[in-house]
Amino acid sequence: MDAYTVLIYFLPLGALIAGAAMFTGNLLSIKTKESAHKREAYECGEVIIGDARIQFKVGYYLFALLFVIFDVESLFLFPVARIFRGQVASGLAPHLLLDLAIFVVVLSLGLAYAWRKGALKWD
Amino acid sequence: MSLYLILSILGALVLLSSLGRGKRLVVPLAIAGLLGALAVTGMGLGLDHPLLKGMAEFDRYAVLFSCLLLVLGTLVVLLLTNPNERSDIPRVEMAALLLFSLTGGIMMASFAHLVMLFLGVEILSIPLYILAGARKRERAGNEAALKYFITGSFATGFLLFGIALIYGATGSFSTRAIAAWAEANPAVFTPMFHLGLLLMLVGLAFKISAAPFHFWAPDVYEGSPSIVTSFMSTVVKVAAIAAFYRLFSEAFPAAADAWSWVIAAVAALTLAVGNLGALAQRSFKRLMAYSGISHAGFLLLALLSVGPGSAGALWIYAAAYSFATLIAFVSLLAVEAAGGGESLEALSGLGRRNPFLGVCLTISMLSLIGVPPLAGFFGKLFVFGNAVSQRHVVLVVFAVVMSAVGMAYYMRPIIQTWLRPPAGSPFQLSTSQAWVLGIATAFVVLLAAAPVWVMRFL
Amino acid sequence: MKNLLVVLIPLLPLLGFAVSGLFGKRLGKSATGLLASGMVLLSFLCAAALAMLHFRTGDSAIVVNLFSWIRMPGLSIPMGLLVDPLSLMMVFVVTGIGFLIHVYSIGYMHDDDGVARFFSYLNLFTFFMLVLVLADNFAVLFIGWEGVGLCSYLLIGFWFKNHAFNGAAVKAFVVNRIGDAGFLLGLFLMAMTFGSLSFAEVFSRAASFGSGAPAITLITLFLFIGASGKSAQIPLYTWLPDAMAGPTPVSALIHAATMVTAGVYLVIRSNALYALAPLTMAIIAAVGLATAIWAGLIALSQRDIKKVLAYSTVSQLGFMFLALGMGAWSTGFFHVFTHAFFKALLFLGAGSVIHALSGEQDIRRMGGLRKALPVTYATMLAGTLAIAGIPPFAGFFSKDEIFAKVFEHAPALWAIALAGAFVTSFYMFRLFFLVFHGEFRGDATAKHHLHESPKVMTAPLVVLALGALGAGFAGLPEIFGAPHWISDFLAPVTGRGESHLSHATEWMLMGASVATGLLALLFAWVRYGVKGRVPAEDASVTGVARWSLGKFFIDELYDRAIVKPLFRFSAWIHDVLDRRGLDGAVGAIAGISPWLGQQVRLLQTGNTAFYLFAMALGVFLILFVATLR
Amino acid sequence: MGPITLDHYVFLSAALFCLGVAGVLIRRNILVMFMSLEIMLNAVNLLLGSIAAFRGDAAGQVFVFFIMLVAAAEIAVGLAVMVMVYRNTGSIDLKDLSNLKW
Repeated sequence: MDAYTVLIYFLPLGALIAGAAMFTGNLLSIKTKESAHKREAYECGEVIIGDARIQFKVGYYLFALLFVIFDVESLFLFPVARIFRGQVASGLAPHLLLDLAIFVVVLSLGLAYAWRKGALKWD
Repeated sequence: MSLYLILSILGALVLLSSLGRGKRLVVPLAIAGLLGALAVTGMGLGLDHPLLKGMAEFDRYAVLFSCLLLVLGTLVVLLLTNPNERSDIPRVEMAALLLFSLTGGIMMASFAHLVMLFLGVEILSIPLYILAGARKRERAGNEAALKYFITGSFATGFLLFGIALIYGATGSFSTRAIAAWAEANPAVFTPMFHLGLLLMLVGLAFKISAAPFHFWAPDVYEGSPSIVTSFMSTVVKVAAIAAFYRLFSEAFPAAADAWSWVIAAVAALTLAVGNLGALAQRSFKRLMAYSGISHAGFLLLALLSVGPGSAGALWIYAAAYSFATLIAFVSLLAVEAAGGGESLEALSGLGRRNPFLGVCLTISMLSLIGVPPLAGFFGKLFVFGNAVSQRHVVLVVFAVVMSAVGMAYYMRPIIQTWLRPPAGSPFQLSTSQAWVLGIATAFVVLLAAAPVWVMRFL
Repeated sequence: MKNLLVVLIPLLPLLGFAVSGLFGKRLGKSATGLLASGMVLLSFLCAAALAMLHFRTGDSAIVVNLFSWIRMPGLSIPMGLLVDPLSLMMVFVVTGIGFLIHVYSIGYMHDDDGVARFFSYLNLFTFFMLVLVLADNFAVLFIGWEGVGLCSYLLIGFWFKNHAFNGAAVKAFVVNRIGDAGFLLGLFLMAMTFGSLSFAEVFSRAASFGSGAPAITLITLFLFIGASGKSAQIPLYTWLPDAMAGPTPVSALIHAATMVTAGVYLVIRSNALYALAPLTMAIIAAVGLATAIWAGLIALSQRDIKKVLAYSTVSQLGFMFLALGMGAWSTGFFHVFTHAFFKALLFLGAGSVIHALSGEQDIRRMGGLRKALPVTYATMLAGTLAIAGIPPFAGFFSKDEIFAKVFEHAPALWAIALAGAFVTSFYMFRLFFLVFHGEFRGDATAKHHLHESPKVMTAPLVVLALGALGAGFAGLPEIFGAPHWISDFLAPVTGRGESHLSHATEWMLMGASVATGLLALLFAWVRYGVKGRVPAEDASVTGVARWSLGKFFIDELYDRAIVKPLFRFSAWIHDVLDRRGLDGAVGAIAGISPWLGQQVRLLQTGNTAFYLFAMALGVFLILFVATLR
Repeated sequence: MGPITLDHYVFLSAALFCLGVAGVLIRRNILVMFMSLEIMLNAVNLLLGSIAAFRGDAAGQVFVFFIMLVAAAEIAVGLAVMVMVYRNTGSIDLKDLSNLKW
């Protein structure tokens, strides 16, 4: 039995279990009329306060955007980590460190720019 | 030190200097830097040296196109110093963004590896998405930026998928390795290779605004500030066609059967759409957008006839087109600054309001028509000549007829300039505008002497 | 010395253009006019000096290479000027008649604001025309070719000041550019076939191809497409009548005497190629004859004095091409030469009439002007007699020579051409009698205003009238025993055409064509001179009721059997075929392209979703077709 | 059923790519369109990654890094543009932005 055959068994089985759960729930539960309360989001029984769809401050997006970019930049550190041991063994560690330093400096220049432009101020 | 480094450091310097004092010196600094870069490139330093472990190569083709891009970029940055220029982004930042974009363009002219092509395309485009919307509070600018962004990213998606498929088929991103693979397997192009080739073609066709991937161009050109539009219609188009030609002549010459028919069809459609569309325009800016589309069609003809001399023909055509187009946009900027709008009527009596501008604009339009002995004529001569020698006679006949249609709309600015009563009082050009006009016009006139030199250099 | 003179010929008008363009405002109206005319006169004198210095000794050509223009492997094009008998004659026509028209314009444009601009354009035109005729290779010729086109558009649009740039002008551009496209393709093919564009090299290399070689036939056909665009031949003639919107001196200079003959010049210049392409020659003859008849028929019913002359120009150009189609190069040129005189004269005379009537161009509002405009009357008479081919006026000799050549090659065509000559003579005398005889038909204020034009305008008329009278003697028929001066002079370029007709036949042909001209004169005289008919009546059917038997029975018979049907036919051609048919068909690209442009424009909906969809559709189509292949 | 081959990955990523294209074409909400664009790019990433894995060649995987990085920068600009548009027009529906035309 290879990987796909399992899938064929699982699909109907999964559907059956989920369907059965909903069906028994429907049998057992108490029926109430439609009401505003019933259509509310379920927050563990607490009465909800306000709408879930609120506007965020635009500053939030700025933070998010900056975070995403700098976060993704760090991707480039992974390949370096992968070859680090080999480079050190062949005595190229200083070169590598220098390259990394330049990379980080460029990144921090970007951050400094954003900072000076006031992108990091919350209000 | 490579051109990439010079330009990106220059861009970063300009950007960071916007934080400190002495902003006034920044743009002159950028121009000086660009001229230095031009000198370095023009002297052929670093010629034929593989860069970045062979991912890029400054061969003669790359040097020639880089010089063209640098000159065009310098002229556009020079225009930025015009005191009347209005935008919501500080001028210094605009200059930095233009420099970054230019770096991308030069990468596109010199890549030898598809990663560099992709990075070039993106570095070229991303600053432009910002610049297109430089006037933040104008809805037209917003719309232009958003349209450019969405259609541009969509096209990038196709380009990337194409690259991935080519990689899957050939196992490499290097143009040489791809060409070697295609040569070694001439008969059995796998569907993967074929599909990848065509998708890459689509992605690049978008960048040069070839039909049916041209729809963004008129809207984006119209909505962006004119100075940004001048950059888009010159530097971006030259970079895109340079990359297009470089890719197809270096990586896929052996697969010509698989793509030449597509280029032929796209070129014909582009010629029709560009020329006919321009005929119906009332705004000079939109007219130039359609003119850009139509010239993309002519440029594709050069691509169709890859062979000895075709790269030179492409360069001459691209240079002739972009200098003439730059003149048109400077005229537009000057007229806008003098209180006119973007309509053709705003050019009325320009010849009497500012004779120098009128003469330059007329020369530019005549060159775009292809009147000898201006540069545009030689562009057409060589491009058509090459295409005829490659037996694309029907397409050339069609192109010639379409350039006949082109005459009808390029004459309209000339008629407005000389035969209509002035739309306003005489006005002065700003110093930078006068310089840019003078230099660009000199190129349009003097490039007539260049063909020999270019052909010999390549 | 000689080289300097050659260079000066085109350079002087260019200088005039620069000066009057830059300083015209400061110089004032009359000074600009004098300067512009003076420059053209000077270049005429240079040409004359050159002729004295050089051509008396019997040498054939001077070549001046200014600089090397394009130099690349396989093709090098010098910027060269060539003076040989053919180009020298053309220079004389361009500068001589051009000078007279410049002088005339001083008076004609006197009240216009844009005088300086006007003269600078005229001088620029003269420069390009001289470049065209002096070129020593096809590329330089093409510069002049495009340049005169450009100036022609600038001058047509001269009075379009406040009108939108309309569809008709777009049409004129596109129609002309179809011709130019043909020319350009011809050039490409030529460069590919012969590896050169210089006249001497192309012609000598062509000789080795032999008669009827497909490459040569194709090249000559393409060049002829170019020629028929510039010289307004079927089917590309429709732009010329529209071009009459420009000032009248422009119509005289560009659209009658010089630019429109550039196509004829091109064919004569390339006679070495055409002689090798019998098929093309046959096509040229057919197109020329058809145009001659066709345009003549349309001219019959025109009411605008300049439109009549415009169609008559198209028709005369047709006769020239007919001659070229017979291989009679010098004959074709002879007609170019005489036509330049009398057609410039007719246009300038018309201009004088229009000037007198303050801009009125409708011949129905003219009449009886001979008393008010005596000089114009007399000179117009000379012009009309010349174009009608009445001896001893210039048109007689050149037309007779064409007819003799046609008769020699194809008697059937001769008969048709003779009918064309009849039509020519008739519509010209119709115009003449309607304008100058009878009673004045305009209103009282116009009548009060009538005046002869100033001397500066009438003097060129008189000179041109002398030309229209005497130019023909430059090419006397062989039977008169005198030397055929034009044919002898051009012999180094065109070769010498031999006539095989007997003297009796020649006398007969001459008699026939004179009789035809006179007969048409007579009919026109009876109809418009004696009976005083006005075109409006002809068109109305009620006129039939007033016919009565017994008055002029023959006249009525002629009227019913020939004239009426002819007029109807003419009106029909004009309305149905010309306006809707041919014009529509030629304008297939021209007319349809604005419409297509509109469609392309509307496709740009502004909706990004549609743009994305179009892109995706494009990708899909490309991939779909790729799988089919 | 045999082992999972490269072809399976190619088809999977092609399907993903088509889904992304379809999303861009169908949806009018700019934000959702951005997401669809990301799906297209991720399809490419998947393809490159799997090709690299099957060929034992790191180049494809490094390319993925570049794509991710550039995509992040690109989408950051895109979101900024969107915020700018929203501030001016109060809408992120593409239909509302069709004033530039003809």
